This record gives sequence, structure tokens and C-alpha cells, in this order.
Amino acid sequence: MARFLDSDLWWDFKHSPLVMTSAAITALMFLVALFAPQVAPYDPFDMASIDLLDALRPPAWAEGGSVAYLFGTDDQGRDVFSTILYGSRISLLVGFLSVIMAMLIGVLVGLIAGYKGGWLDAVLMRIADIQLSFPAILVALLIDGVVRGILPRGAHEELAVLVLIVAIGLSFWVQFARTVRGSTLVERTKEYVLAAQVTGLPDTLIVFRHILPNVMGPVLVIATIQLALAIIIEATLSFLGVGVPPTSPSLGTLIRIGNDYLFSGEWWITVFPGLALIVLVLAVNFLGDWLRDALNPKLR
Amino acid sequence: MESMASNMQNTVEQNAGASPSTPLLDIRGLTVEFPGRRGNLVAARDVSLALAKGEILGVVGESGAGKSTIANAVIGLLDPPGRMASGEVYLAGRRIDALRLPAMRAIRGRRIGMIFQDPLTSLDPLQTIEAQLLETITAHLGMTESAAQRRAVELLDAVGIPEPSARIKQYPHQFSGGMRQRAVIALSLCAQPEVLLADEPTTALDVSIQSQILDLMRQLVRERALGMLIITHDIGVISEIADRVAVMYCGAVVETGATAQVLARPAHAYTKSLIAAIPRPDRKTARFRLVQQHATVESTARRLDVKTHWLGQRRSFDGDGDGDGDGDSGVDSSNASNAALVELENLCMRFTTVPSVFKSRRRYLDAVDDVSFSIRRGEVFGLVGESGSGKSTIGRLICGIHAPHAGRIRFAGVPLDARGSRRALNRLRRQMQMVFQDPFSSLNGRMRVRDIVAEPIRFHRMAEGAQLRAIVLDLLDYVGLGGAAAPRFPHEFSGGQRQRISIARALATRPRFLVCDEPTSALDVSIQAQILNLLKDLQQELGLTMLFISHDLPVIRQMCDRVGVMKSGRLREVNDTETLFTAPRHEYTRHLLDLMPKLDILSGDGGDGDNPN
Amino acid sequence: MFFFIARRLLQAVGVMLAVGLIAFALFQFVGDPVNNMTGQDTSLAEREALKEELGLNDSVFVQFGRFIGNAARGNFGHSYRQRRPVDELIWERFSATIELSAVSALLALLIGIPMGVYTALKRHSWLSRAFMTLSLIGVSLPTFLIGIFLILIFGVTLNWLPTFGRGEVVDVGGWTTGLLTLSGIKSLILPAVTLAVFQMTFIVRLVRAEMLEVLRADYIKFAHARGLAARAVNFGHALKNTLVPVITVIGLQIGSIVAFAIITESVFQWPGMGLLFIHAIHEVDIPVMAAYLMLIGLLFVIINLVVDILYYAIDPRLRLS
Amino acid sequence: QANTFRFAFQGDAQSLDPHGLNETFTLSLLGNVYEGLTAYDGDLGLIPALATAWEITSPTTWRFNLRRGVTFHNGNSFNADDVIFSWRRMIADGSDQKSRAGLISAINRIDDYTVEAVTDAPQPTLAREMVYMYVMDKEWSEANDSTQPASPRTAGRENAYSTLNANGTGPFTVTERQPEVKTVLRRYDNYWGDIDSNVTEVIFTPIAQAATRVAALLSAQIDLAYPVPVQDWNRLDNTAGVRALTGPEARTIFLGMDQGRDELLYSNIKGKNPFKDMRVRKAFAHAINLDAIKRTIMRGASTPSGLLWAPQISGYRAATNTPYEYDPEESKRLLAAAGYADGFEVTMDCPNNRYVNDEKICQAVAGMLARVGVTVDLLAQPKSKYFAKVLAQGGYDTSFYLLGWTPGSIDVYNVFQNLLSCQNSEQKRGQFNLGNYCNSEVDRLADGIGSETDADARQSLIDAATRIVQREVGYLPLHQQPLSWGVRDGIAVTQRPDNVLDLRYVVVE
Ligand SMILES: Nc1ncnc2c1ncn2[C@@H]1O[C@H](COP(=O)(O)OP(=O)(O)OP(=O)(O)O)[C@@H](O)[C@H]1O
Ligand SMILES: Nc1ncnc2c1ncn2[C@@H]1O[C@H](COP(=O)(O)OP(=O)(O)OP(=O)(O)O)[C@@H](O)[C@H]1O
Ligand SMILES: [Mg+2]
Ligand SMILES: [Mg+2]
Repeated sequence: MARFLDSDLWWDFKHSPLVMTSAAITALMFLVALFAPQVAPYDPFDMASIDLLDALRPPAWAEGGSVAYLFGTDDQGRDVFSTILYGSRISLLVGFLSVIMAMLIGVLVGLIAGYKGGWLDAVLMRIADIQLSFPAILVALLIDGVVRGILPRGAHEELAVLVLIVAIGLSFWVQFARTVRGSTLVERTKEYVLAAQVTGLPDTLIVFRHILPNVMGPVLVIATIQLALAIIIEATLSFLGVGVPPTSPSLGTLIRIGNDYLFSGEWWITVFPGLALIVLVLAVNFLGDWLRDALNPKLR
Repeated sequence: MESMASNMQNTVEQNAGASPSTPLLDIRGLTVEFPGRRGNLVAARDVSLALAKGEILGVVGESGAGKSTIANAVIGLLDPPGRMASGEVYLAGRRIDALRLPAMRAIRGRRIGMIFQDPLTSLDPLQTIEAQLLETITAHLGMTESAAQRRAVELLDAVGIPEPSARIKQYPHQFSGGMRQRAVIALSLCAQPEVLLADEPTTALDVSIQSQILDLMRQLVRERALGMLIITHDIGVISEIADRVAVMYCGAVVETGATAQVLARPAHAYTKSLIAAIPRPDRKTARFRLVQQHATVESTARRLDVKTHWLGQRRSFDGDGDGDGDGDSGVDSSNASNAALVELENLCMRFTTVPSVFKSRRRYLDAVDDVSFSIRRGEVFGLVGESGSGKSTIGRLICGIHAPHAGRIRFAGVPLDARGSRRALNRLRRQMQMVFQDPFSSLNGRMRVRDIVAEPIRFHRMAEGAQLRAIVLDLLDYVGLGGAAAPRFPHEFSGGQRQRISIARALATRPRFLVCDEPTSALDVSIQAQILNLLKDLQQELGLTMLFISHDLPVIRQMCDRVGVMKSGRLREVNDTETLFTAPRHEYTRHLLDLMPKLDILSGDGGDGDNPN
Repeated sequence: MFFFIARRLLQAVGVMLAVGLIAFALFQFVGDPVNNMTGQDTSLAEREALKEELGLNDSVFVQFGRFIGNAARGNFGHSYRQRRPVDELIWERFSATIELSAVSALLALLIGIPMGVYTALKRHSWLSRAFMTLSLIGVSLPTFLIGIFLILIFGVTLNWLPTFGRGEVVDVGGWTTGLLTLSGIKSLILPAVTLAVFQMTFIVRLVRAEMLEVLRADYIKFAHARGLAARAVNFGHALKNTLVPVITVIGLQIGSIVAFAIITESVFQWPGMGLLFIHAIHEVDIPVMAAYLMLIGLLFVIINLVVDILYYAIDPRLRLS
Repeated sequence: QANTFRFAFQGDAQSLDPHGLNETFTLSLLGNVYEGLTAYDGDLGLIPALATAWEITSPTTWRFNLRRGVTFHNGNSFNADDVIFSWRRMIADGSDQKSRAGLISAINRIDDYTVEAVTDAPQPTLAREMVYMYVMDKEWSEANDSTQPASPRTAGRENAYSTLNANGTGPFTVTERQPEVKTVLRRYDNYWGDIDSNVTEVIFTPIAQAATRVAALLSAQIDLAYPVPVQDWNRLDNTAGVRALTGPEARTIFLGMDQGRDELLYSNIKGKNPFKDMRVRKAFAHAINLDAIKRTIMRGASTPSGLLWAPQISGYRAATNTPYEYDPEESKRLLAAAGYADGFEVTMDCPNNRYVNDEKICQAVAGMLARVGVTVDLLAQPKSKYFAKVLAQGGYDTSFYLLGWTPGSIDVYNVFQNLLSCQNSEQKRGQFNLGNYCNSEVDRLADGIGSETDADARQSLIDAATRIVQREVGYLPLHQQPLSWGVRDGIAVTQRPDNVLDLRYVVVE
């Protein structure tokens, strides 16, 4: 910890108000999403607490608004503020878990391919190439489509979040795999690895204890940037109607629903979730961007 | 990159008409700073240097002394955030450090040529040599296309590139390293500059190419009456080429003078220690002499009583039972001292350089080709040879990093191959260790020093808990680092200190055979001397057998009992060190010895110094 | 050169086979096609006959071989939903998507590369800071939101540009194009901009990052040391070297433009393959999904081949051996 | 001069085959190209089309005099053979018009321009059913290998000509057909009739996203869009050059419950079917606040209903139209009495692109039921998947669903036959009675309604049956949804209560 506080990274961080703001926003949105049930004034997933008669209230400060509903209510009488909190929760959940999944797969594949080399490397990297030719959104759509076909009718909706995580995760692993493989190829020939080999350490130990910590830097950068992308993709899929169902809406679903009210004057149904999405993604992107520059010694 | 041009406005045109006595290049009180978050780093402090027409001025000093910084400042290409804090630079009497960018551009290349260190990366890989030459020539000399073309070919010819008119159409990657360095020289000379700044122009090159390049530069300076500033940390290069020499230490010039005088009678303490630390190619010395003030680390080393300490305990590796069995201590004496510990028989190693599904399209490289020799117990066996001759590969084969393609390796009489049980192999493996060349990459930056040292012990279950901790601290003490190093991370240490950590790690398994693969080639001479001393002491104290790999003949001479000479994967000659140096048999050996800088002018007290301990 | 191209082609075939396998697996995973083809009153015997006729009783390998064989001839069977040959369906939509993607790609490249170069060269100017901030916002905005807001502003509020469809198209030798009519071009603007924004900001950032790396290279420093003009260094040396790594990524990026067109097409009701595909997903129309997949695969392979050849043309290091 | 009329709908006609799919929009678009023997005018009044006159010659025999001098778009002339051929085609495999055509047991050719339709039982509304029994050209169909209906649902192996080509007798011909992209119709110059429309070319584009559709209308790229979201009416009316065209639709939206199975397919209650308990159905009825749905989701534009048919439907009587009262306390009491004091879980199937705000209604219903303790899992899907699941071809795979119904014949018998009779696939009855609400008394009364020709007697049969269904809570009627079109000024259209856009009435200024 002391080492961290003393590091250039931390110094850099402290001297960039923009980055600190982004970090604060990200942290805030995370916390708020995490503690949505505690923070949100209402539970939008609890059908019993929603009253249709409260529907379409404008934001608190607008005419006809009520302080009970800060950002107004949607067509079902759900508090927009609460739905945003719960929606971010789902967006972040999907984003996080899918990136972690992609990271696990990618790092593992990258380490194996880079360390073992040979035909295994060739095969894994060809698979990665093929995967890379199918952009995330397409892979996610396809997996979603296939799952719709395989799962019994109705089950899909329940598993929607899981399907999204798997779909996005599966489409993201390549970035990690390629980067890790690249770094592993470099690390593998470094003498500390040779030293470990001379000591007689088994490969698994070398890979996980020695190489892995040394290739994690870029992985973290990618993870941040992918997180932002995953959140967008989840929103996009939900917008296209193949994401999470509207009864437990994510930010994307909220925007899709609100979209129907764009012309009728109930702008708050779509604008606030839209802003929340943009602010969240922007903050995460800012962090990732900064981290990438900060961790790249050549850019100093 | 042009930071310096902007922060100095006073373009004073003093000394307009340069008198014959004014130096060609005059650096006065130059101070360069790198502002960083931990304050200003002063890379050059009040440096004054003068260079005359037709003169070669050598700048020496250890790594980080500020040598490159000076050259970069002269030409106005300090890396950001570097800036000239004070000082003036005059070219033929005219001040140039405050020039605006366009004026500076007119000087760069045209009046001051610059050669950067690495010939492999100084050329744009996407353009032909011709294109790069032509654009420089036309930019400065305003020649017609065809005239410039002619000149370009002439230049290549002048720097000794064969068939220049054909070669000029080629891309950099089609040139060898030496040819690329020549092309870089041609590029820096193509606009006929008056001053040439050469920043370590030969470090990446082979000894034989190095001597050719140095010859070339000397010849060019004489012919064209250039003034040349050559930066290096290689005293050998200086002694061969420089008329005068400036010694830098910590950003300041500590001594200037004629080469012969500085090398033979160094005045400043740093220069003295530097010169004392240079391995003597001409005779063998017991230890390197270290000037006290620059060798503080050495004195902190705690001598352990290896007879009683864990490190020396139970060091019996012979016999059939488990290696840790009998409590026989110290140097193993059971066998005759001239019995072989390591034997290589017809060892071959072939790498696939171009993999392909089709056998016919695959390309191979025989890195080690039918090599046989043996290393006796307790002896230091040296392996020399030019870069790429297969030295490291042999070391790695013995340590099991590569599996040989053919031939066999015997260790203490036991063949090392996959046929043996894993356990048995492991036991043998524990008895050998390796110290690597690059102290920066040979330690895992994410592990604390104590874990790095403890890992082999822990893995082989040789000790644990409190005992392990004590052993690690002892080892660190023993290599002269002290226990305070234990909880720190490698990046907090200097190159020499890191190499000590590497050695401690290698000792951790109580090996009896140590492969040292160019353990000091990345270090400055003074630190090199410390490490070599340490290795020598350890070897004697622990009775280690050593394979010492280097391409540096003087170092080999100081370290080894016997030497093998390698060239292109083959072993050309094996002999006692003294015999080899005094009466080489193989022609290639003779060639190598010829290229070795003579350093005859070195001060006399660099010889058999008294041991500080 | 010959070997180079031949090897690439071989790889391309390999990739297509792999993609084919995935497409084929779709059919295997997603239920019995017979169920999708017959009504509920089709008798068991009829189903069996149909199965036999479709070759569904053959071994998986035979079926895969047949699938690949058919696919190679552009035959992907019939859409479960529209009851028409898939190749016909896709072909109808092909030109719409390709024109949209091509224009977007061009926009993204023509704006993105210069902006990237500028921000790398003038790293600290306020304009490049502005560009970088904009580009960050660009990558953070979901495409569909951009589309919606463009429609609101330029379609509904200002009423300048059409908000849906492709406008008038003309048929030029079997290829329908909207580029030759005024309404076609006007219709193209909003979707193309929407689609280009993300890619453009991506390219800006990519070019900038690579250029910064290159600007730090020794040969750039050496070029400065030779006293070359700034323009010669920045464009003659730095930019060209920047493009080498950038080309691959841009190639991949162009491939993904076609995929991202799905979103744009559904926001703007653009009658392209993406719209077809998203409908197919909604309705689990496997033949269309499979064909689209293969098509994207093919597109990728072609783009890659072009990129490789470009690479070959730009980078002399590859020409050896 | 050339008058082009552009309009957009949320989906496309699924096929150009007139017998392939019995779906309102498909039939409505094709109604401009194909014609039946009879037709509706703008107020759903029955008028002659390909038949000039008809009479009931015996309770089970209808005689139709066919129009002379009518030519199909390809020039072939129309006669009795085409009528018989088309009817045969409608009862063939793959036809989705079987329930209409199946009412007829034979059509006899009297002469070239006279046919006689024979039914098994008296069918007083047969002439109305004829509206959507479109007539195809026998020769054209035979020449193009299209004698069998090509149904998009039973996706086939080869391309059927009739799905992409049309040859009717209607006022418009299809000149360009790009499924899901664009369909262009052109005025048929040799049309037999005299129509209001001055439109020479019609360009139809499906636009799926409501916002895009409305934007297209607002920015004057199209002349008519439907449906427009009810919440956008204000916006349309306040925008110069466009207006919202609204009115009550003859479609009733209702909820149905599976009362047939002994155990619900999608519920946590095992071993019994809560919906078989009348108290549970009643509890549901009292839990739903129709006024709230009307006010918020439908923006006041729906007509809450206690009946499964709308006022426009013949057989409607206002006195019987009493919606269930909103009384959540009563609802909870009933549930407790039925043994579900803690409620239960059930999955609700819902289309999300078929009816006005369909998914939102379902969500609201789910919310209201949640307040009395019933947990509803909502499964909202696009209509094609939804129908494939809940309709007969999906095996009535549902426990609780939302459906909308407009009797094609604009007669209440159609409702009895399809929704209120026990399921009986042989007699083609109760085919859309997805929850199999079944009461033999209602069935008997329905038979009477079908055959009784005296209006008063028939009405009392209807009332009697209505009372039974209402008492037993066989269905949960919600409302009649509004017609919601957006039209540019200068376009005169007639908005038919069955949400059909009949191009015959479109006049461009
Ligand atoms: N861009 C930079 N930013 C910060 N500090 C720098 C930079 N470049 C050089 N320095 C510092 O300036 C000092 C002098 O560096 P310089 O490169 O001149 O040394 P040198 O004598 O050429 O060493 P070497 O023999 O390793 O090339 C070093 O301490 C170095 O860390
Ligand atoms: N893993 C490998 N794969 C392919 N070629 C290799 C590999 N390791 C070494 N080589 C090649 O084998 C040859 C001998 O290499 P080696 O490292 O043993 O030389 P060296 O004598 O130690 O040279 P140096 O003094 O530069 O360290 C070189 O040409 C090298 O390129
Ligand atoms: Mg240097
Ligand atoms: Mg080596």
C-alpha cells in the first residue's frame, strides 16, 4: 500500500482533477448500484409497490412534479430515479461479470498460448482471429439467438442476464488473450523465468506465480475499457429488444421504453437513464484512458 | 523535442568571425535538468567541453552519468521534459543553443552530424537507404536529384559498403547490423558536417565490426578534418580512437586531458577506480582492485563460516542415497579434483527459425553443433566467442532449459535426460544454478527480494519457517546486501545490487555447479569488478564448479582456469587460460585476441592490487 | 509473393470452414428443422419422408459437407419465416448495407486519421484536447442514442434530412444504389454519420496512440538530427510507420462497421442485412442467421486479405523471403 | 396527374398469398389487390363486390350472382370457376382461412356467373365472412404452380410464387414487392368499380420502431402512419401539417385464463388449476383497474369493456356491457376463500408489437395483480413468436394471456364461435378459445345464435349466453382499443373501425 501511495500512478491521479472526478463518479455509481435497495426510494421490481396512478409524473422541479419522485415516473408509475439505480445495477452487473469472464478465459488462453507456443498457440490464435472477426455485438446477438432457440420458451427471459453475461464475455476474451499472449511471449524469454525453470519449478507455478503478475498491467487497462464497452453493448442489446426484459429493466431497456415517449413530451423517461448511461460509460472510459497512459512508461 | 530552442530568446550573435583559435564546438557551463515530480533531476551539471577541428574527444563515464544528455543538448534534441537550465553552446564561435527551430534545423545534419547508439533502430524501416540519404542531401545541399544520387552512392562507398549502387536500393532490414551502422554514419555525414557527435556508436556491434567501424571513423575524421565527440563507457574504445578524453561522473566532468595521460595517470578518484576496475587483458590478477570510496558495498559483505553454516552444510552430492543424507561438510573431497563434474558429448541443438507446415520450407539453425568438453570439479571453465556463437545455449542445455537435439550431458556421472525419474532429475537440478546476464530482467519485479531468494529453498523443501527466514537473511548478508533488502522489491535496487540478489538466489539451493551467463556485461566496469570479485570469493569458499560465459576476453582471463572458444556453434579450441592467451592454437582464437583492445597505456597500478580484505 | 498470397488464401479457407462449422452447429443446436418447416398437422410419416429428403438422417459429417457445399454455391436454404431462399433475401439487402457501411467507413477514415495525426503532433494544444475529449464522448455514446438524437434534431426539429429508409434507389446492373439520387444521398447522411461516429472516434484514438509511439522511435529522432523539415519527418516517416500497425486494426474495424450497422439499420429502418438479421434473431430464423454469419465471415476474410496485401505493399520487411 | 400516397405500418404483410395467413394487416393490405364476393364500406356496412347480389335460397344455401366484365390484373376474366377454385384453395392444406371457408361444405356452379354455396348448418353471417375470402385467378394460379396456399407459418422448402406475386381484381396492382422493405402498388386502370380514391401510386413501408415511424410522419416523409402511440396524439395535433386520426376500434382486448388443464403449465401451484376455481377468476377480475389503464397507459383513449365485442359489432347491447368492478379488497377476500391467501405465481404471455400498448397493459396488469398477492411472470414477445406459442399450432402453450379480437364478420357469432365455444378442432369451433373456457349451455346457445334469423330472438340468446359467461368470469375483457393513425393534412382517408386502411377511400389533395 505504501508502495502504491508512493507510486507515480497515485501522484498522477492526484494531480488530475478530471480523472479524480471520473473516479469519484464511477465509485459513486458503483456504490449506489450496489446499495440500490438501500438507497432507492422505491423498489421498481416490486410490482406490488407500483401504482399505475402515479404514472408519468414529471421531474420534481417541473410543473406537476412531486418531490416524492425526483426524476418523475415512467408509464407504469415507477420512480425514474429508482429505476435508474436498479438499472445501473443490472448494467454494471452484466458489465462486470462479462468482463471478468472474458478476463478469465482470455488470460488463461493467452498464458497457455504464449507460454506453450507451438501448435497449441497457433490453434488458439487462429480461433482468436476468427472470434475477432465477429464483433461483440454480433456474437452477443448470435448467442442470444441460439439460446432463444435452445432454451424452452420462457426460460430465456429468466436467464436473460446470464445469457447477456456469457454472450458479451465470450465476445470479449480475444482482446485479453492477444495482449496476454504478447506479453507472455516477451516475459517467457526473460531471465527471471529461465531462473525459475532452472530451479525446477513446474510450468503451472511459473506461469501463475511469475508470469501472470507481470502481464496483468495491460489486462487491467483493457478490462476498464471493456467494462465501458460491455455496458454499452448490454444497453444496445436491450435496446434492440434482445436484452433484459422490461420488468427488470437495465439502463438500455429504460432508454428503449422511454424512447416511445420522446415525442409526447415525457422526455424524462428516456433522458435521465440516457444521461446516467453516458455519464457512467464516460467516467469509466476516462479512467481507462488515463490508466492506459499512466501505465505506459513510454508516454510519460 | 525542440524544447531548448523555445526557452532561450536571446539569440546573441557574438564572436561572429571565428578566429582560428576558437574551438569548433564549445560547450560552456552546460546544465541540463529533467523536471519530474520528485524535483529536478540534474543530468548534466556545469559541463564545459571544447572540441577542435580534426580532434576526437572521447567522453567516458558510467551509465547515467549524463553523456548522452550532453550530445542531445548540443543538437537541441533533449527528450522532454529535459531543458537546458544554463550554459551556452558555440559552434565555430557562433552561439547556437538559443536558435529558433528553423535555424537549428539548418544546423542539424548540415553542420553537426549525430550518430545514435542503436543502428538497428535509427533507420526508418519503411524507406530505402537511398530515399533516406536523398532527402537529407537535398534538404541541406540543394543538389539536383541525380547529383544527390551520385553523392549518396559515393558516401556508401566511402563508409565501406560493398556494391553501393545496388545496396542503396535496399531497405534497412536487408542490411546487417554493421552495415546499418555504416549507413547511419553515411547519413550523418552526407551533408558534410563539421562536427560529428557519436553516441556509443559501437555498443551493439560485434568486436570485429566494432574495430572496423572505429577505423572508419578515425579515417573520416582525419580525411575531412571533422571534430568528433565520441561517447562511450568502453575505455578500450577510447584508448583506440580518442585524442583527448573527458571523464564524467554524476553529471559533471571530473577530469579532462589527453587520452594517454588520463588513462595512465588518472588524477580524480573516480577515474582511478574506474581504471583500476578494468580487467587486464595482459595478465591475470588475483582480485580486482577497488578504490575504497566507490566500493562501499563490498565492505558490508558479511563473511559466513561456510564450514558450519547451512550454506556449507551437507554439501555432499555424490553417492546414491538422497543428497541431503550424510553430514559431510565443505568442499567435497571424495573424488580426485580433476575428475569431471559436467561432461558434454557431441551435443547438438537445432532451432527452427522459419516454421512451416511444409518440411521443405522450414529453416533451421544449428546453434550448438557437435560440442564435447568436460568441466572438472572445482574449476571455472570459460566459454568465449562472438555473439550468437551458441555460448548461452550450451549453458541452458546443461541447466535443462532446452532439451538437446542430439548428444548427451552427464552431471556427476549421471546422464541428464528425461529417462531418469523426475525426482532424480530434480535432485540433480538442485545442484546447478544459473546467474544471468541482465540484472533487470532476471528478477521478477512483482516479488519481494526475500521471496525471490526463498523460492528455490521452499520449492525443494530444504527449509521452512524461521529457519528459512534466517537462511535468506544470511544469504543476503553473504552477497553483501544486508537483511534490509529482504522486504523490498527489485526495482528499488541498482544493477549491481540486483546481480547480487541473483547470486543469492542461485546460492539458495546450495548448488555445486553454477552457470554464469555473461553476469556482468550489463554493468559498468566498476560494478563489474565488485561482482566478479564476489563470484571469485564464493567459488573458492564454497568450492563451486563454474561455467563462465562471456565474450569479454579480459574478463575471461581474470576468471577462468580453462577456456573454450566457440564460433558458429562449434567449439574451436579448449585450453588452459594462460596457454590460450599466450599461445593460441586455433586461427580464430588468434583473430579474437588481435581484436582485443590492448590498453597498454593503462596506469601501472591497475595490476595486482592488494586485497582490501 | 505467390507463397504469401497462397498461404493467406489457405488460411481464409480455413477460417471460412470454421465459420461454416459454427453456422452448421446453429442448425444442430436449435432444434429440428423439420419442426420449423411443417405445420402441426403434418403426419409422422410425412415428417420422416421430409427428413429423409432433406438428408437429415445422414451422418453429421455428410450433412456438414453438404452444408458447406451448398454454402459455397450461395445456397443457404429457405428462410423459416419468409419462405424464400436466403441468398435471395440477403442479396436484396446486400447493397443497402454495403453502401451504408462503405460511406461510414470512408467518413470515419477521412475524418479520423487526420484528427488522430493532429492530436498526436500537437499533443498539448487546446484543439487536440478538445478532439480527445470529443472522441472520448464519442466512444461513450451508445450508437442508438446518437441515432435517436440525430433523428430528433435533423429530421423532426429542423426537418432537413429523411429519417428512415433509403430514399429513391436505382438499379445499376443488378446492384441497387441510393448514391445516384438526391433522396438516396440525403437518406444516407444520418445513418452513415451515426454509424461512423463510434468508428471515427476509435480511429482517432488509435492513430494518435500509434503515432505517439512512432514519434518516440529512434529513427524519428535521427531524422530530426539530420535536420529534415518537420513535415518530412512527421508525414514522410512518422505517418507511414504509424499506418502499418493501424491498418490491421482499421481493417477489423471496417468489418465491425457492417455488424454495427445492425443497430443503425434498426433505428433508421434502413433496409439492409442488419435489419434482416435482427428480425431473424427475434424469430429464430436459423437459415438467415447462418447465412449472415457466413457472409460476415467472408467479408472479414476479404478485408483481411486486402489488409495483408496492403501491408505487403507498405512494409518492405515482409517482402523478403 | 400522378398522386402518390405513402404510408407506414409497424410491420409488413407477411405474404402476398391471400390465403396464407389470417391476420388483419396482411388481409387489409391485400384487400386493395384482391377482393371477395362481398366487401365493407367505410363503416363496415356490407356492400357488393365480386358478387352483385346474393340471397338465401334455403337455410343452408346461398346463391351469389357474380359480377360480369371483371378482369384480373393479368387480363384474365373473372367467373364462377375462379370462385370455386379459390374456395377449394382456402380449405386446402396450409390455408389459414379454413375456419371461414370451412363454414361452406360445397360451392356449386350454376352457370358462369352464378354460384351456390351450401353450408352444413344455417350460417346467417356467411355473406360477411365472404369479405375476406379473396378470389384468385384459377388459370394464373395453375400456371404458376400456386394452387396450394403458401403459408409463411409452415415455412416450406421452395419459393412459392404467390407469396411474392399477386393477381387480383382489386383497384391496385402490386408493382414492386420487397418484403419488410417496401411495397409499391399502382392503380389498376381496368378496375370494374368506381372509387373515391385519386391515388395512382401507393408506397408502403413497414417501420418497426414507433419513434421512427412518428418521426417520418412529422418530417413529412410519409402521408400516413399507423399505429401511432396514443401518447403522441397531442404532439401530432400540435404540429402543423399533421393530425391524429382517432376513433374507437372494433377490437376488444381481453385476458384469458387456462381453465381446461388440470394443472397449469406455468405456475407454482402443482396438482390443481387455480383458474378452474371461479373465485380465482373473479378475484382477478376485481383486481384489475380498467380506469387506471385507460387513464395512464391508454391516455384516456380506450373504452373499458365488460364484453368481448365492441359496440360496432352486430349483437352488441349496451345494457349488458358492465365491466367488473375494481375492488382489490374483494379480490383478496376471494383469493383467500379459494385457498390462495398468499397468492400464487403464474406466467403471463403477452405480445409486444401487436396491440396498442400491449406490453404495457400486461405490465400494468401484472402490477395490479401483484397488489392482491398474485405474482405474474411476464413473458412479452414479438407477435409472431407469441402467436406461435399460444395459438393452436403451439398447442395452446399458455396459462394466462392477453389477446385482442375483432370479429371479421362484424357479428357477435364470430366471437361465440371462436372464443366462447369449447375447443373442438373437428367442428372448427373454439379455435381461439386458448384457455378452453367451456360451458355446454353456452355452446348450445351459440348454436342458436348462429342459426337464428329472427333478430329479437337472437338477441335474447346472446344476452343469455353473455350472462353466463360474465357470471362465470370466462374471460377478463379489458377495453376496446382506440384507432390511432397519424395523417398529413390534405389527405382524406376513411378510418374503418377494424383498423383497416382501405385505399379506395384515400384522396390526396
Ligand atoms: N527523458 C528523460 N527523463 C528523465 N530523466 C532522464 C531522461 N533522459 C535521461 N534522463 C536522466 O538523465 C541522466 C543522464 O542520462 P544520459 O542518458 O545522459 O546518461 P548516459 O551517460 O548517456 O548513460 P548511458 O551510458 O546509459 O547511455 C540519467 O540519470 C537519466 O536517468
Ligand atoms: N529459442 C531460440 N529459438 C531460435 N533460435 C535461438 C533460440 N535461442 C538462441 N537461438 C539462436 O541460436 C544462436 C546461438 O544463440 P546463443 O544465445 O547461444 O548465442 P551466444 O553465443 O550466447 O550469443 P550472445 O553473446 O549474443 O549472447 C543464435 O543465432 C540465436 O539467434
Ligand atoms: Mg547514453
Ligand atoms: Mg548469450
